[in-house]
Amino acid sequence: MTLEVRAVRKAYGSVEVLHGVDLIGNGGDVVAVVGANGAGKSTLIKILSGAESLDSGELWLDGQRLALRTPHDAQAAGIRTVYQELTLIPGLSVTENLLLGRMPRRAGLIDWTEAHRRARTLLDEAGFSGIDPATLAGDLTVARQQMVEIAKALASEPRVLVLDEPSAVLAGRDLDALFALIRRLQERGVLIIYVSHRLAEVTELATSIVVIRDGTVVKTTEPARTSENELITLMAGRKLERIYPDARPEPGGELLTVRGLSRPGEFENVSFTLHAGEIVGMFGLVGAGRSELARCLFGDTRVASGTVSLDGTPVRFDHPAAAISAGLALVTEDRKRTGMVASMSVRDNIALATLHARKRGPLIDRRRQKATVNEMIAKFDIRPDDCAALPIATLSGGNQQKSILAKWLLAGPRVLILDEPTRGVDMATRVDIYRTIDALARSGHAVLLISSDLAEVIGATDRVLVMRNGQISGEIRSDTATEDQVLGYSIREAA
Amino acid sequence: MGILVVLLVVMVGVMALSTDGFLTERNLTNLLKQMVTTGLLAFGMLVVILTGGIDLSVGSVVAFTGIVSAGLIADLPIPVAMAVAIAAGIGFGLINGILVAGFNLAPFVVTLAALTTIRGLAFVYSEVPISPSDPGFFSLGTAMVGPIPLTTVIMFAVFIVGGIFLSQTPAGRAIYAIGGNAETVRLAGISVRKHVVLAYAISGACAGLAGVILASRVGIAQPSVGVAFELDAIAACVIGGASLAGGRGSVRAAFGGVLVLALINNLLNLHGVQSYWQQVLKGLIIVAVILVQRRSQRRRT
Amino acid sequence: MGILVVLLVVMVGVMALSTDGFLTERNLTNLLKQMVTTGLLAFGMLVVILTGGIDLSVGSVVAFTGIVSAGLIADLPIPVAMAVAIAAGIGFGLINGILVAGFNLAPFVVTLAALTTIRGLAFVYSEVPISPSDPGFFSLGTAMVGPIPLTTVIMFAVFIVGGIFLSQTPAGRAIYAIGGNAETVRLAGISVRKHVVLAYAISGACAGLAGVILASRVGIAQPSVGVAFELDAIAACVIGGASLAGGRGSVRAAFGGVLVLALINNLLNLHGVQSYWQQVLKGLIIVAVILVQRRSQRRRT
Amino acid sequence: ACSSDKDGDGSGDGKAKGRTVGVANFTLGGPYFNGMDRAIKAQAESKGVTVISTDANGDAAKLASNVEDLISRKVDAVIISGGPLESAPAALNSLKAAKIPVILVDRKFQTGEYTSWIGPDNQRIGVQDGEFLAKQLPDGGKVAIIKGGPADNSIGLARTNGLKSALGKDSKFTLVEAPDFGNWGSDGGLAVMESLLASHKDLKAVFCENDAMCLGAQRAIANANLSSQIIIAGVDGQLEALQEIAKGGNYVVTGLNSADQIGRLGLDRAIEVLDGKNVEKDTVVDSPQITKQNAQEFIDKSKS
Ligand SMILES: Nc1ncnc2c1ncn2[C@@H]1O[C@H](COP(=O)(O)OP(=O)(O)OP(=O)(O)O)[C@@H](O)[C@H]1O
Ligand SMILES: Nc1ncnc2c1ncn2[C@@H]1O[C@H](COP(=O)(O)OP(=O)(O)OP(=O)(O)O)[C@@H](O)[C@H]1O
Ligand SMILES: [Mg+2]
Ligand SMILES: [Mg+2]
Repeated sequence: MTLEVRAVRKAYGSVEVLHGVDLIGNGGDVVAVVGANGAGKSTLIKILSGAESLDSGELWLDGQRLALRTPHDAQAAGIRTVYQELTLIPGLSVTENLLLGRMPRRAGLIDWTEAHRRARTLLDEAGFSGIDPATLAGDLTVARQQMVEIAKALASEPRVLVLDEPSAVLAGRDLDALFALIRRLQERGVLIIYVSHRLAEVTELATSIVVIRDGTVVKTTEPARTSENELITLMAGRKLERIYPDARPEPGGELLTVRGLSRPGEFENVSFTLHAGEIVGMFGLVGAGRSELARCLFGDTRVASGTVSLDGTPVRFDHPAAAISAGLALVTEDRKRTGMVASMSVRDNIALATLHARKRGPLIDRRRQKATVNEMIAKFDIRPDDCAALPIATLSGGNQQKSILAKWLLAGPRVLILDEPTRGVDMATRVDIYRTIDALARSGHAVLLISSDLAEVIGATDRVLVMRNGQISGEIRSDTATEDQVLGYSIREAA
Repeated sequence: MGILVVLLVVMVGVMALSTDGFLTERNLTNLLKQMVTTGLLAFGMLVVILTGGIDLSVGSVVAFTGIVSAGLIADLPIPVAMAVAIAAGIGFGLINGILVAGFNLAPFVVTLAALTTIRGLAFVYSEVPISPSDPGFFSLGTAMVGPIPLTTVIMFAVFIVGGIFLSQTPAGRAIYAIGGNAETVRLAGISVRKHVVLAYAISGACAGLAGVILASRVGIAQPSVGVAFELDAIAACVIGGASLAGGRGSVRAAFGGVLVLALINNLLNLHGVQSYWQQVLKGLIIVAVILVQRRSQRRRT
Repeated sequence: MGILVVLLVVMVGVMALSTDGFLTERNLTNLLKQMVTTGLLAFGMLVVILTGGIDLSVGSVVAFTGIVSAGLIADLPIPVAMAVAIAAGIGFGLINGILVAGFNLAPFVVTLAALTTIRGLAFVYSEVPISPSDPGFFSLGTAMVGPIPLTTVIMFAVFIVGGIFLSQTPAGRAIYAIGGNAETVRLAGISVRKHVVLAYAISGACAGLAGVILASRVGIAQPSVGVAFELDAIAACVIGGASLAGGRGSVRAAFGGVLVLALINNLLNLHGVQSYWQQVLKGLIIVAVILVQRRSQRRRT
Repeated sequence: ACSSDKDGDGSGDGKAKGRTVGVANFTLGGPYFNGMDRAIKAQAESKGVTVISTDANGDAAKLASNVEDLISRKVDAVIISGGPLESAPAALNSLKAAKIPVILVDRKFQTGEYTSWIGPDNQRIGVQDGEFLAKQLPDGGKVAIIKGGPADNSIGLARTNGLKSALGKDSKFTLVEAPDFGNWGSDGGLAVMESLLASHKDLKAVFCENDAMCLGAQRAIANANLSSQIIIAGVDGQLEALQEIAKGGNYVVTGLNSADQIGRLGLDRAIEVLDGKNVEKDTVVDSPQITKQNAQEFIDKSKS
């Protein structure tokens, strides 16, 4: 079985985002598609899945020309897609989500027993046995929702499985389960098209790698014949000298001190300190309680017990506004739900946390606001560079993330909490983000970098805290830490 | 759902204790009769609300189908006349649905326009009330099945069949799913358009049935009937916990909402509360009901 | 927005050519006067819709504030009586807002309950219409500023100040953002609750002002006035492209919507279309307008 | 569009032709007001007068603006069918400023200047009904009242007050006012009657502020098998009510408030005014009592 993409072009309005893309893959292959944010990966995938039409070019599957007008056509041809954005229906059970449109019937009515049994089988086959098919999809964690998405795609026994950044919300054992699944599918002769920003897993999984830059394939290669560095250079179109910044000078005094902080059911007895000029990483498996801790520090949830002090003075934030005015900022992990206002422009989003900062009388000084925002757009290299007036929803994921970061930097925080800030962000942009927080740290800010990316949580920080089951299970200096050590703290059984 | 049952029990208790009229057979029969229109409209409304839409036109459809059914029996056998009228209701629903789903227009405005247009059409059909002389026309509205009015039996049947439809058939589940995430449903190869149109057609059918029943019950069909009926229907759904954003709501709870509204009216009437104070209290009680409900929901999560 | 201007120009063209009455000074003055109530309500409604809410109570607030202002001038100086009435409108808005934002209740049901309660209160205040004897009460509604009615000037002022508020002040931007994604706004340190309450208060204020102006213009205050006014206000916003999901809509376009509705009425009246046919046509024209608008939107994206 | 060149049936006055009369209806959402509008049009057609009719949908402000639209269209006279409106100062003021004569039909405004009024005496109809009920029920008993609403509807108030003045002084009678309104429609009358019967099983009679509500109430009574116990009195002379009365059942009386008659007289009055004739300012139209004895006569009349 062979899938061929030939010279595919696609434009949104007057802007062409794919300029003739070619791709080829056979059954049992894992074709990795890599590229910077906005390169056109998701667009290509939407064309393969029939969700978007192509402007010109051809798709061939097994010597047959495909005309995909609807997702249904693609599915009929055996192509299934797991999208970057979660698409489950929160109010329906996992079973219904898995079997949507194909629920078993008896006498016209749905046969629930059979349906749950089929769902169970699907989940088991996919290696996600931990999920109860009767729960509502909306009650699952994001990671588990992602697993359901994958199991759902498998339900129709596809010949081609397209995965758009499936690992972005997975970590640890869940990630292992995904890789094992991909290998099994490979053995069954399924062609897998795999989009990811995590180059380590790309080189581990892929049989071939397609690098896209600005809507054009710049190279098709194999893991054995390339290196992460070469891929990064190809994607960025320039050589990235170093990914992580140089070591920073010794940090200054205590800025944020957390002592014995608890919220029952979320985290327990958490103590740590952030110093001025320091970047502290925080690693943990999904569900370890890092995000909950971050929200609590930010005043979004109440402290049950324990203390937080800023500059040695105890503080208690009842709502985010209090935390912000004390100099905290929080970049949340869920961009879509808590990071941006999709209906508004990039400019409005960037200015959102500082609406009162630039005023003339009671009115916003729009000229100054515009100038400030444009400065941030330039500083963060948010693309397209004239995006200020565009709805933020039309930007690629990475550029959205940069806009959110820009929003918080405008607020001038002293303590910056970043929850998975590089999820779905390409390497060049990551480097920008690392540089930015490095510069902040050097000017006396403290940064808490929550991440599930082992390399980054060690490489970009001074110290790493590890959380497991709601508790701090270890702390290591970054310059001596190894990935195994950090991972070890995160999964080791409690002593 | 649980709290709604508690609320209903409390209300019934209060009423039984505070008035002697409540537990009489006649009053209970009235209660059963009077909730039929709101009940039928509420079921249709629920289906539309589940898709994330709204149907403001139901009151006008009630008027139109009522007067048409009464008018047509001059020329057609009664069941045929009634069927034609209900078919007209379905037709209006189809048009609403096609405008909403096929042309991607906002349901609020489409059905608001339909409210205006269909009301006008009811008057165009007949400016004056029509009072059929054939007493057969009234039997639908007045027949009893044992101690229970036939119309109430019909309403229960609609709720039961409708409940099964929504919870146990592929189309019903699709309607729920569309309100949750229409895009996903489309990607699953299910036609969103078809199901949204179906939802509005069901609402139109319910409104048509309600219109025919009302005309038959009252014995005279008026083109001016049914103003603001949509508000009670929507209120019943929301009191029953349906979300106007779509995807959430249950038939049983919507029926609970219908009961709550009927009980409020009955309570105020039996206590002889003056009409405008009834309005004041009705609004306050509705707020109290949804407050209690919200509290209990929050405690659960 | 662009297409709305085109539509308006076409409508005006059609009217100017098809009737001789349209371009007379009297008719244009009428048009200016007639859109004041819908205009004021539509602005307040827009603010609420932007937050993702809806305010069904405006018609009842119009009735309440109108009758209270007419009643109070027996004891208070006219401007004070009017100010008290408008303050009552703001008060109702505050209560709506607190129930919606503070207690997290569905705006549709809260304001539906308010619609009922406030209507009742208007009748409690006075069962019968109040016709103030002091002619000073009428001056607000009848005064002219050059060729333009004072009430129209007030409406324009509300739109201009309101437009600046929404687009140029932190609170206005926050209201837009809340409709887009309230969670993000909250995490940006902005009080969602405060701004939602503010939005309903603004709607209450606009409805209060509209009620006082209407009583003064008609010369008599009735507790039964204003039924279904909310529908026209909402229709104007949606015709102007506002999304009932919140976050999208503009003051200028909402004003365009008000104009479209006023022109439709004027057109049908000047052509002497029969009342019921007016309703039929009004609904059809509204659908046509939003269809044209939707088409042009789709072409743009 | 209804004026034509051919001579009318002889009643057409030469000068009336080419004239335009505007009709400002407060509402057309009820058979009575509807009938009024149709009567005016029918009469106008026979007189060769053009009519422009508007409907304010029950909104006083819309009535004012409709009147303004009529003035824009240069009508010669305006007939206002004000429904339950107490007054319409704005509309009357604009008409006065435009020097256009105003004929009020059915509803007499409390304030403001009008040229002429033609309408019924609503209080009187209530009294008539009350007196008839008193005769039918020599032993007295419980009499229910179903009001149309809302509370500021003074037409209904006048009718109910008339009934109360006839029955209230007699201690044999107990009056029960239904707590909620029937909204002037048969469906409302039915629901209100059902509620009434739940708490008052011993009613002897029911009075409704109009016939439409009585028709609904009659059905509720029939459903409760109380037709032999409760008699019904209405107002208006709606055709369906007349037919019921003629049948000799429990619908015993109504007072004619003929929209047809008043509407036709209203148009005639407008023509007289335009012809410069001296007209009576206020004309009360008789409201004959309609019972089983004379119902057929009125049915025939309304069908002709
Ligand atoms: N619906 C749309 N309308 C307009 N432009 C769009 C639309 N969808 C995507 N784009 C643009 O097309 C380009 C490619 O986007 P795409 O989502 O394919 O990038 P990507 O490679 O998947 O990026 P990421 O790694 O951030 O997910 C971007 O510039 C994006 O802004
Ligand atoms: N029951 C739930 N309902 C809705 N959202 C949930 C639920 N559980 C988790 N989430 C959300 O899913 C996301 C990921 O879940 P979770 O908190 O378990 O993992 P995580 O945040 O990656 O782990 P950590 O707590 O270590 O940061 C978070 O945004 C969380 O708020
Ligand atoms: Mg992408
Ligand atoms: Mg997390």
